[in-house]
Amino acid sequence: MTERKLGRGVAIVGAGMSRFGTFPGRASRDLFVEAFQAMRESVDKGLDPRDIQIMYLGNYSSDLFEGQGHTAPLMADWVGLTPVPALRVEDACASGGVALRQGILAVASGLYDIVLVGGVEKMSDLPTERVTDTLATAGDVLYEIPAGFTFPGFYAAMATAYMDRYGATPESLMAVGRKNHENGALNPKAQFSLTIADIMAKKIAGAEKRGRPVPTWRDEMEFLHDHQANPIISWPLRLFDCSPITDGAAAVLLVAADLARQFTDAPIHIIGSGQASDVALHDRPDPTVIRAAERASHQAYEMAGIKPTDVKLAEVHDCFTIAEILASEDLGFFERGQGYIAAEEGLTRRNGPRPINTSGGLKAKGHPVGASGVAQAVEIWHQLRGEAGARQVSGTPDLALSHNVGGTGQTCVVHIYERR
Amino acid sequence: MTERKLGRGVAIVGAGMSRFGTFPGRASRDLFVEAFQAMRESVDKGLDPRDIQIMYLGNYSSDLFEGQGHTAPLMADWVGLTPVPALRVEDACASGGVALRQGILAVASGLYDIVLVGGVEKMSDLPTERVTDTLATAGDVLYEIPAGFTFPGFYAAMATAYMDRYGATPESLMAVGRKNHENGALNPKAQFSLTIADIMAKKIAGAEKRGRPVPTWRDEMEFLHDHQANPIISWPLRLFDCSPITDGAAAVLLVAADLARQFTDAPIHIIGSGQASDVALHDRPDPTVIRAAERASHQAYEMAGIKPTDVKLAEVHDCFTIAEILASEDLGFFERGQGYIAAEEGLTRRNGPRPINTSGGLKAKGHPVGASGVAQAVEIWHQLRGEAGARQVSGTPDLALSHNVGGTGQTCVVHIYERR
Amino acid sequence: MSPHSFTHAEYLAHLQNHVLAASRCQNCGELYLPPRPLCRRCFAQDMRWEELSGRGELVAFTVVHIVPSAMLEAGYDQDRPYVSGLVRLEEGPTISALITGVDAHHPETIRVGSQVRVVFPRGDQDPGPAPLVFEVVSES
Amino acid sequence: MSPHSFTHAEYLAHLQNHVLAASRCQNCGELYLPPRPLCRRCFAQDMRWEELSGRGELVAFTVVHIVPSAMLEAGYDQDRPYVSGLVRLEEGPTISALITGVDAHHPETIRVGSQVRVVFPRGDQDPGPAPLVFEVVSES
Ligand SMILES: [Zn+2]
Ligand SMILES: [Zn+2]
Repeated sequence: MTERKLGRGVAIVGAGMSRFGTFPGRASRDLFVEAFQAMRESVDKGLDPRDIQIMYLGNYSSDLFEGQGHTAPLMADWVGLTPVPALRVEDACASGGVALRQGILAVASGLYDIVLVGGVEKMSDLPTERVTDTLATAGDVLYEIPAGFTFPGFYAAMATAYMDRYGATPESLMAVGRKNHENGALNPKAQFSLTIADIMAKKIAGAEKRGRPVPTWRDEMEFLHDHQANPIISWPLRLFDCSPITDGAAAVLLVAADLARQFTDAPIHIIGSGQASDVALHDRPDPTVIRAAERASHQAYEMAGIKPTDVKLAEVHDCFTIAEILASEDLGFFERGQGYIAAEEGLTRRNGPRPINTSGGLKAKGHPVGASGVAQAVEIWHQLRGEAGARQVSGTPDLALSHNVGGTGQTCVVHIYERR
Repeated sequence: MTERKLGRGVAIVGAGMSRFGTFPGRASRDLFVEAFQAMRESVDKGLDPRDIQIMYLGNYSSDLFEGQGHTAPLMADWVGLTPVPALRVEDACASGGVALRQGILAVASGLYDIVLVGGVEKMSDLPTERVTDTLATAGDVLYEIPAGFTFPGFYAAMATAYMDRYGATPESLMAVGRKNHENGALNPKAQFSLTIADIMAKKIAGAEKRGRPVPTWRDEMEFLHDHQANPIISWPLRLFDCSPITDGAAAVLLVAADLARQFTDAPIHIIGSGQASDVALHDRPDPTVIRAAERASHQAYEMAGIKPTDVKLAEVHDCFTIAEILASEDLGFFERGQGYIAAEEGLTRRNGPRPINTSGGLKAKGHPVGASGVAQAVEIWHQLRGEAGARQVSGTPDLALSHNVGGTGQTCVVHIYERR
Repeated sequence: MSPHSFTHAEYLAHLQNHVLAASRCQNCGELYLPPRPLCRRCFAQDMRWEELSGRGELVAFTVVHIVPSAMLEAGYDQDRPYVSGLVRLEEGPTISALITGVDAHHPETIRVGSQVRVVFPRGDQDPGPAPLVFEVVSES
Repeated sequence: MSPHSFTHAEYLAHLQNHVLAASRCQNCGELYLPPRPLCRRCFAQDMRWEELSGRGELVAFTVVHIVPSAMLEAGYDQDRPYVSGLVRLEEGPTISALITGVDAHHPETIRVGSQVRVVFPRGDQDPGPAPLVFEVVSES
């Protein structure tokens, strides 16, 4: 079927995020206030929050992470939006992107003109094994989890199948992590505003200070091969192949396109949107393809009337390094089996021909699950407006894409953004 | 502001629910399949499930009840809808009604014509105290729950304030429970297809069979005053003032109004929809008013162009008996302080002037949290089409309302339905 | 003043020091209990902590017999119920709290409108699962 | 046949009897593992249980070092990792399972494409947290 156009155009006129990291003593509501304020400050001509008419909240599992359900009206209250409708949207790690898509539909429905889309997750209060348990609930807890699969485990299995099929190696994956840390080092809100080399230097300085044996890594690759410094999480994925446990929030303000100039002279239009679902990982014919991403991006490209080659900049869902490689193929940026070669060759670096994850991605920026999809839109807002600071892609790109995956790919949502 | 109309008309052309009850060994997916099949069988001219374009799922906390997140694509797969977009909507006990509202917006947006709205909750796997804990997460877990409040506790506090203000008594509340069991007794899918008198007879028969002392209640009121038979949960609420722990699912099929006749000659049009949020209970000026319900119903009435007196039949959120009394005032059916008198006088009985909860309500039909809002629409579908069997309201009403509350009223969503 | 304060953690730290603290907006004067960092009336983010008198009035209450896990662990159950309530402080805000000084076994003797005052655990008494407790000091 | 069967509980009961069972649609012939009550191909609800051979091929795998709570309790940890994998049965469907008969400490020796067969706990051996286990019987 031919993808339809939205009933009404939709634009982003404000976007902001909290710092990402681990923040003991700060609850979801505190993170959300910080993101909301950052969003508000980004609205060039100012925003009276009383003009917001509805709020969508992407959140994966405040239930398990904080023991808090019914999070949406609570967040709405904490930023002063009561009594507008407030609802939570959940599709695991794609919750933020799916909330954004619902915000777009709300404007297109004609019922709302000014919509807040937020995302939040407070993950660091739980011990690591319970974070592992909680993330695993995005798989099928009856048929997948009792097999011993964890969330890294699912993607690690995709990686072994991909490596077997195409000849990629653990080193191919490391190229993705190195690149995303290079970008994250230029993002002051990232959880790791550090390159791998910066992290090595910090560890050496720490060992010297404490009088411990000082590591003698020759280069980043030697560091990444050190079992102590970069332990295996789920083979072939090591620590630096995995996005961290993160607390954070993000928020974007959507308005009907015809109202956008009331808020800014540089709105970012959302011209394509797609979403699809899929079965459990074991049930798919090929574990090296995220079919929901293929399908969602196809929908978004068709709605926007563009081809993959038109995309100047993409924020993709690198929950694990292998995920970024698969995404770069699912989105049509590279042929099947070529994504890892592109990563190794540096084609996806910030100044390469196909920049991916200039924000640092989930790997370096951090991955507060329900906020990540919204934070992708925040990065694109900055880049398309030429306001990304030290990590600004040269030439100020005019067309960008975000790709947000839930679970192992049971959900994918893709958006396409344009500066006009 | 004047409430707007939807960009496109929306109609229900199919609706069904699973049996409600406690079903050991049956997971959410099994309940959802049953509801889906009931919905499918209700479509007069047949439904090819492949024509469904998106699925919304109301679910409160599969996370805590079943340890399962990312429930929407899983349910979509289990009924064969993959790869359509599938997302979960959460607003505590209002999750189902809010999912319905999002389904309506999806049609109104012009992007979708045929939308499945489901709701599901599997609650009975947990021990009672953990169900109590889980339901309490709908309150503010930082500021309300450490005060010892449970979910019945919140509504019990509203009841003490209401009783103090207006002179209502525990017996006023009992009138609501008796009425809803009378209705539930006529609903074969209800968890309690039994009047209070039926329950008394069953207990007497059971005692006789086991050779235990046989209770000698004179009437229903004596039974309801018996501390053994009807223990206090949270004073003044007793067991028969509280909705039970329930497993169940429900599903409705929404289509653009101009397509409705392809599916049935008797579609039910959704002519009004409203939603609002509120702060925590302690933060409201008056604990005897659910302001979100007042506001959501005002929106819905205005969109539908009707007055409260036009409503022939209502399914309201009687998670507790006091909640039904407050709802009957919040919705404008009765003046403030008159709701309990109306209940005592039987005005809300099935054959009274203002029938409320002909399905048996959450009390007797059961309250699988995320399914309840959708199941309300299922009852209205049956009643407005004159297909409610033994509990059919006479004269086949043409205008009905559903009222679904999340938490203590931090969310309320109201819909108005019309047979044309 | 860090814009990142007025968290629940800071509120609890005040309580542990026997201070019931609210946040007051320095822009419009609104007082918040629970404390919050952002004013929902004027949207300023300029709060200060302010100690409350701890005196107030019982607005609503319940006697909880079917208790949550935390209270079960603290020794409450169906036969040993406790009272939770909403307390309107004399400074204005209303808060949820555990209520003592009443007879949980005779709920009909508990009165909406009763005067209450905050009580803190004495010495190194365990504060238990409920960090905020008010005691009924006189009937209305 | 009750339309309410083909649940996970019934599947587990079969496994406890050392039967790996799938559901087959009697209308279109599609075979489902995990079993399911409703056919997603033809939408019929007319399934029958069918025992599988338990022979298959390893499609993908991983060696899990950071383990979930259930596996931690079963004695696995960072230094005692286990292998999870996707197994394509010879009858067609693919399922998630614990994989034995491989050296978890030398993942580079584990081969995608290896032949596997289902193994059940012997006698009254504890089945552990993973109810479905396949053993590698030969390399591809
Ligand atoms: Zn203020
Ligand atoms: Zn079939």
